[in-house]
Amino acid sequence: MENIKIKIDNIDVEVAKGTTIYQAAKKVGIDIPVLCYLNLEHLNIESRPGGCRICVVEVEGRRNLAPSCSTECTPGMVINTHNLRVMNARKTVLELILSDHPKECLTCSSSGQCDLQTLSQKMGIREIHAVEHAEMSTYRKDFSPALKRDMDKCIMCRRCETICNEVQTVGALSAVNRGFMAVVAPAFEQDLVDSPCTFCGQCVAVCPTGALTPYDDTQKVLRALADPTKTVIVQTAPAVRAALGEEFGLEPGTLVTGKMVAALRSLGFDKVFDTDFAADLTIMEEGTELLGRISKFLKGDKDVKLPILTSCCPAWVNFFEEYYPCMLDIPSTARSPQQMFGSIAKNYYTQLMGVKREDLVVVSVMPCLAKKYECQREEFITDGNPDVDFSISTRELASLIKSCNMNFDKLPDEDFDNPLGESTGAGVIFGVTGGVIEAAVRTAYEIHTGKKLNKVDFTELRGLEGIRMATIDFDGTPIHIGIAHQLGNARKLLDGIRSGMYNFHAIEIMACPGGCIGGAGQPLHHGDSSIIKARSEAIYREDSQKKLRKSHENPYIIKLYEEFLGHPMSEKAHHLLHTHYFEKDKI
Amino acid sequence: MNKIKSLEDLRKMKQNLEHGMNIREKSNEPESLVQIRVAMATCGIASGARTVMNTLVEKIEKEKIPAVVTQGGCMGYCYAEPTIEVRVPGKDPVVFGYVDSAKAIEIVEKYIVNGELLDGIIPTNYKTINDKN
Amino acid sequence: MSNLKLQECHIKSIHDICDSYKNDPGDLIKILHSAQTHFGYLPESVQRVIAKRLKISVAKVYGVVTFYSFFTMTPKGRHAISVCMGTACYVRGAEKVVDEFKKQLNIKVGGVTEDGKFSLDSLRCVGACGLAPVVLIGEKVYGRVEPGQVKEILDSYTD
Amino acid sequence: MAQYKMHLLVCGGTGCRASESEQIVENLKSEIKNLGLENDAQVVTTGCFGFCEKGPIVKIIPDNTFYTQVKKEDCAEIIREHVLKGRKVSRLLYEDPETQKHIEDSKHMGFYQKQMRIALRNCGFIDPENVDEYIARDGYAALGKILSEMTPEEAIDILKKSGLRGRGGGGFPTGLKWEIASKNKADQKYVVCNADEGDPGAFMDRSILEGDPHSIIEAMAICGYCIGASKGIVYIRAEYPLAIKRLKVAARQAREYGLLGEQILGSDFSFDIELRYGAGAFVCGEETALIHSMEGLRGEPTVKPPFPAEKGYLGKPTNVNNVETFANVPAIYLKGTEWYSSIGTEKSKGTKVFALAGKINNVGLIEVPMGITLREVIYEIGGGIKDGKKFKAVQTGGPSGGCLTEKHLDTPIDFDNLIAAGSMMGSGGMIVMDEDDCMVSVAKFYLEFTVEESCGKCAPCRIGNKRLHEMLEKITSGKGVPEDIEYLKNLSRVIKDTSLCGLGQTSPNPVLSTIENFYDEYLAHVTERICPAGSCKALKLYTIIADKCTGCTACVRACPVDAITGEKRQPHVIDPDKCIRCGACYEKCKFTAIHVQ
Repeated sequence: MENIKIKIDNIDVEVAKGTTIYQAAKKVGIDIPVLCYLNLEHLNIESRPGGCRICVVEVEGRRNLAPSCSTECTPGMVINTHNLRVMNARKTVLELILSDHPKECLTCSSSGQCDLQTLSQKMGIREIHAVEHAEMSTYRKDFSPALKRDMDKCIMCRRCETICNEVQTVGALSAVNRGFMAVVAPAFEQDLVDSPCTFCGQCVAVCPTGALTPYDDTQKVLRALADPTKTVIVQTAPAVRAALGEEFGLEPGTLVTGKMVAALRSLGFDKVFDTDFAADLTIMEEGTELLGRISKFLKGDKDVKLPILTSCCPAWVNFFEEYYPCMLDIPSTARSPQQMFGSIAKNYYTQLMGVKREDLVVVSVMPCLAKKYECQREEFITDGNPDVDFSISTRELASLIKSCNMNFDKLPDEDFDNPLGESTGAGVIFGVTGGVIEAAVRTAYEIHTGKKLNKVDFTELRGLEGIRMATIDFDGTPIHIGIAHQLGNARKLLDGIRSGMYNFHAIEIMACPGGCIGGAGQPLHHGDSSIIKARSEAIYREDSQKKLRKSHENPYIIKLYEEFLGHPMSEKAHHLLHTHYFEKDKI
Repeated sequence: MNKIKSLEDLRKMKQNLEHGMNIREKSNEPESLVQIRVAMATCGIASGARTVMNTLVEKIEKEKIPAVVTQGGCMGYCYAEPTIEVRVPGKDPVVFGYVDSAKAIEIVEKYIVNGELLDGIIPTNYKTINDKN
Repeated sequence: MSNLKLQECHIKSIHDICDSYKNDPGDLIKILHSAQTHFGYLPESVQRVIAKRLKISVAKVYGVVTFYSFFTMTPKGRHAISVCMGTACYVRGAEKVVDEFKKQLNIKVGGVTEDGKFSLDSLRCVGACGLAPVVLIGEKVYGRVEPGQVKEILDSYTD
Repeated sequence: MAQYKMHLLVCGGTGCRASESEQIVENLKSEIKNLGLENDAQVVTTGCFGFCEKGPIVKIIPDNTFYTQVKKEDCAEIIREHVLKGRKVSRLLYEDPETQKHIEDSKHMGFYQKQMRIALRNCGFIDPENVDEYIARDGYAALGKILSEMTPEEAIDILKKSGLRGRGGGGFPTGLKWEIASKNKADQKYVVCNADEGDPGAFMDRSILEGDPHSIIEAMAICGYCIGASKGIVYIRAEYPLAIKRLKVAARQAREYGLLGEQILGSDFSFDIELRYGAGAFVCGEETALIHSMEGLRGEPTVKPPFPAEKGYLGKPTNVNNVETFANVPAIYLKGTEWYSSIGTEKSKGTKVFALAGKINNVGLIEVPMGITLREVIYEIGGGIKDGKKFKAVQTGGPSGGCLTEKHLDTPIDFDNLIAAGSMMGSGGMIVMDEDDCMVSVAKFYLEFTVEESCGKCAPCRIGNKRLHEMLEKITSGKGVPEDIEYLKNLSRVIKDTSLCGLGQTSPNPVLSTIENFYDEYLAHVTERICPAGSCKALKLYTIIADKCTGCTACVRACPVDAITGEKRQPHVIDPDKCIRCGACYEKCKFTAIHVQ
């Protein structure tokens, strides 16, 4: 590769051809501010509309200022990133953006996490000129069960549009209108619930302002906790423990399982349980279903539906209900761990504890926004009482902990309660792409072959590539496995299957980049994808430290089947732990 | 329509077509051309000016003479109709009277092409034909 | 915005339009032109059918419709009035002409009278600058329009 | 072709058709038939003559008689008098505004004397729907010559030497553009003709397409040969139905003659064109936006590089030129680079078409050699300012340009001089303003346009232009303060410096150039709160001259807001705070006692 020599702020830099000014500057420690530019390099996601014009720099000999995010270096370039002309331009443009932005930072739900706010502080904006006659572009607010849209705060960075269309291929959002009223919105500026939105929430995860924020149920949780007639239990998803610490200034990838349990207990939850337990349960059901289908197939049954697709990810479920209505019988019928937990809690745990269903409140802490939508699906509500009452995100839990005056760092490490708090390493890795299928393989292998699996780490299933494929030897039977994360990759994989290009026995799909660890309820990554990588490593670390690493070895799972469910795929299990899918038509 | 198959075909086609357009081309540069005006008022038409005009148009087209034939109103020489005015670039305009087809051809061949003087010139003291309009 | 309940035959004609462009999303703008010619405007229902046929998101279709000023989601009046607001017309008083139309019809630019008879729009340069200010009603061009003539012009439309 | 002694050319451009020129053609034809003159006179519908102010135009060949504002009722007289008897219909002749004399033929009209027609060479001269007439004028000869005698490199070299620069606004050397596109290797390349003329008040591209569509097709084919493209696309405004029709007719004829299609003129070169319609977005004049629009997307520009010559339509190398640029191309190959580069100034060769409009006597479309002065254009071609008013400014370059004043009248017009004077060539709109035009309002008018046409992609253009417009609104409504002028200047410069595409990079020009040239006028608005041109309604101050007021109370009754008070038969007074400046009192007062400032 050819190298190019340039000069940035009087520093000589040598970069490869094709490097942008922004990247070159970063190489020598110059942080040019950006607002619309997004580059999640570990995930191959880039959004570079060149629209905010905050990253402009002066290039000697050029008539106007250059957007550093999208201007490639050319030999001999002399660049100035902070002279008066540049600073004045940058500040004026930022002022312009702020002149069309509500001044309600104190009460904004993104306050403290807002890139625009951070930039204003960095640039030392103290007043916005000529604002008294300035019209603001305003839009109707939109509340969905998972996320809120307040597009008055939109700065047209277009990240959400890129994510929704190019990364997720959902197509719920598009830039609409022109000029001053241009905004990103669903068709006809209708509500998201009426659009094909899957509530994956990745638009929220990349929004630099408070335009797209999660729907927040924490007040309802606080009220339930304060209600003496209610027994309130909580389940925490595997990905939460690998990210929650970031909200308290800990290094990305720090595992905070014990402190999280302590905090939840301190918040007043009667029992602190683990979704990982339900993940183990999912493996029992889904793995059995997988093996059932494979053995039928191997016996020559031509009607059996293969590949089996995982169904843990609620955004993915929404996606195939919307876009692949003809394939509704292919995914596993197993409910997601959140919903399995809710069902077991409301139907089994209530018996165990002798509380009435309506007096038990199940709260889930999830890295995910689609979970908020999932727990409200009709099929998971019995007599008006949902299996999972409220789902709050990792970020919401963090703000609860902060608001309850806890010093998170100083909390002791505590253990989950039993029986629904015990889990294996297989349950833990549900939080990362490839984890569900790896967990399923660990169990299915032993059940299918009747042999003990010595090497439980299937590294061939791990990694952050969007689409991965592997073949696992089930003692002579090759099992073909496909893995995709991000819905656009899922679409590619599915279209490949439909066209006969691929042939798989089982496929795992997660909607979010990196799996649940990259969920939209997690602490914001602000464009730094190395954070997601660190979380993934933390998850595998937790798995490797577990004594038990195969779901079917979880003693409480064994007990649950013995005492209550009978066996996997039993009628009771079918009733409580499985579901069915509906065609949606909102395209 | 037949397809044009080569540059040569195109050039031939152009040559065939340009006749019809010549009159417009010439009107673009009247100063550099011989201008022939035929008096075409009632008296002129009655005396056969239209035939004379047709003859002139055909003649200059045939001989490819850089000339343009226009029509004008009565020049006031009704006794001598049909009359034509000829302006050769660089020379004073000349008016011919009693012009018939044969005379017209003679005017073209002798006066315009060879610059010979002819009979039938009406001595005038007018400046141009237009002043009479 | 007004929607249109589509009949089978409507859907068929939209499909025919899309098919004539081989359902190529690259021809979306041409398809929208044809559909607008057919329906007079581009209601939500029409956009949905087009999106589905071309296998693109309806949000994208809507994004395109709202980008180009030629496309409209509201039906026009029986007589669509367009006042040229190109520079030549502006300098020669087009603004006063628009104001007079607004006053006479009691609608805003972009609006339709209640009886659906007239709609009023402004447009950019029809290229008849010699006749400035210019007003178009349907296909008919009115040149050198003065505010005083507006009532007379409107009265000449009796249906 | 038949031999007619007389050709009656009738303008069939949009402007003249708006005044029923089609009916004129019909009437002329039927009168010719009535008088049995079918073999003598031919009626031809042509493209625009440019003299739109006095349309519809009928021009009689060979004597170049130029009839203006012809009505359908005049046709019989023209045939009977002029065609039959050779007597010109003097009342229809053009009258010189200064001498009030009728001018008999177009050669002597001031409007045409300083013009030089290259791009418009066939407009108003041939029937645009008849390919034979185009061929008779050496049409497709340039293409033929290039295909049989030149390599693409040689052909590009000629264009480079000619000095032709893009006429769409930027002025980029056309030959160089073609060369870049030709050097990028790809399996497919595209030639695009930008006919999305969006500049309000400019209509040269439309006129060329309506008057001489074959020249565009020929030039696009030449470009295709030079850069190695077999496909051409004309991106044309949907609002131009006549141009679309004529282009379609022309393309069909060209295909029938084998001038488009496979193996053109017996060569190995194949080329064809198709049309794409714009849908009303000014920003689509910017080439990357145009390409996105052709792909069925929102017409938003993207950052350059990559330039379309590398990655354009469908990701393939694409050469985009505008209509007027293409219209020059065949002429250059026919007449040679020496001829072409002898016209114009050192760095701007050839001619430029302008749409002359506004407060000027001869509104119309003109083509002049580069280097002509504004004075010549306005006073000699344009016939001076309408109604004998005083010249104030001329706006060139449309919404991207600026206002030039008295002091620029003798500046030779070319790309570089206009930029140096704070304006630009743009696509060629030229709007003349007189003493009654308030320059703050003019800047506001252009900003209103930009605000409406901004695509909204980049922040400075989306929000900045809106803020500029609001500030100008504030000033014209009498609420401005002196600091506002500095604010306007700084904001304008930043918008220019930071906007993504050419639209935003030039949109503040009308503001900056009016501040530069009419600073005092701005100052008057924000300090004394008066509008020197008397155009800003909110800045008019109505007072009653006590000496003249008889106390008749007519004004009191006329005032819609009860702003006028006073005893009967005593002088009245107007409360300026209540007054809404409607002018009703002024109209009612019989004693000229109301004073307007």
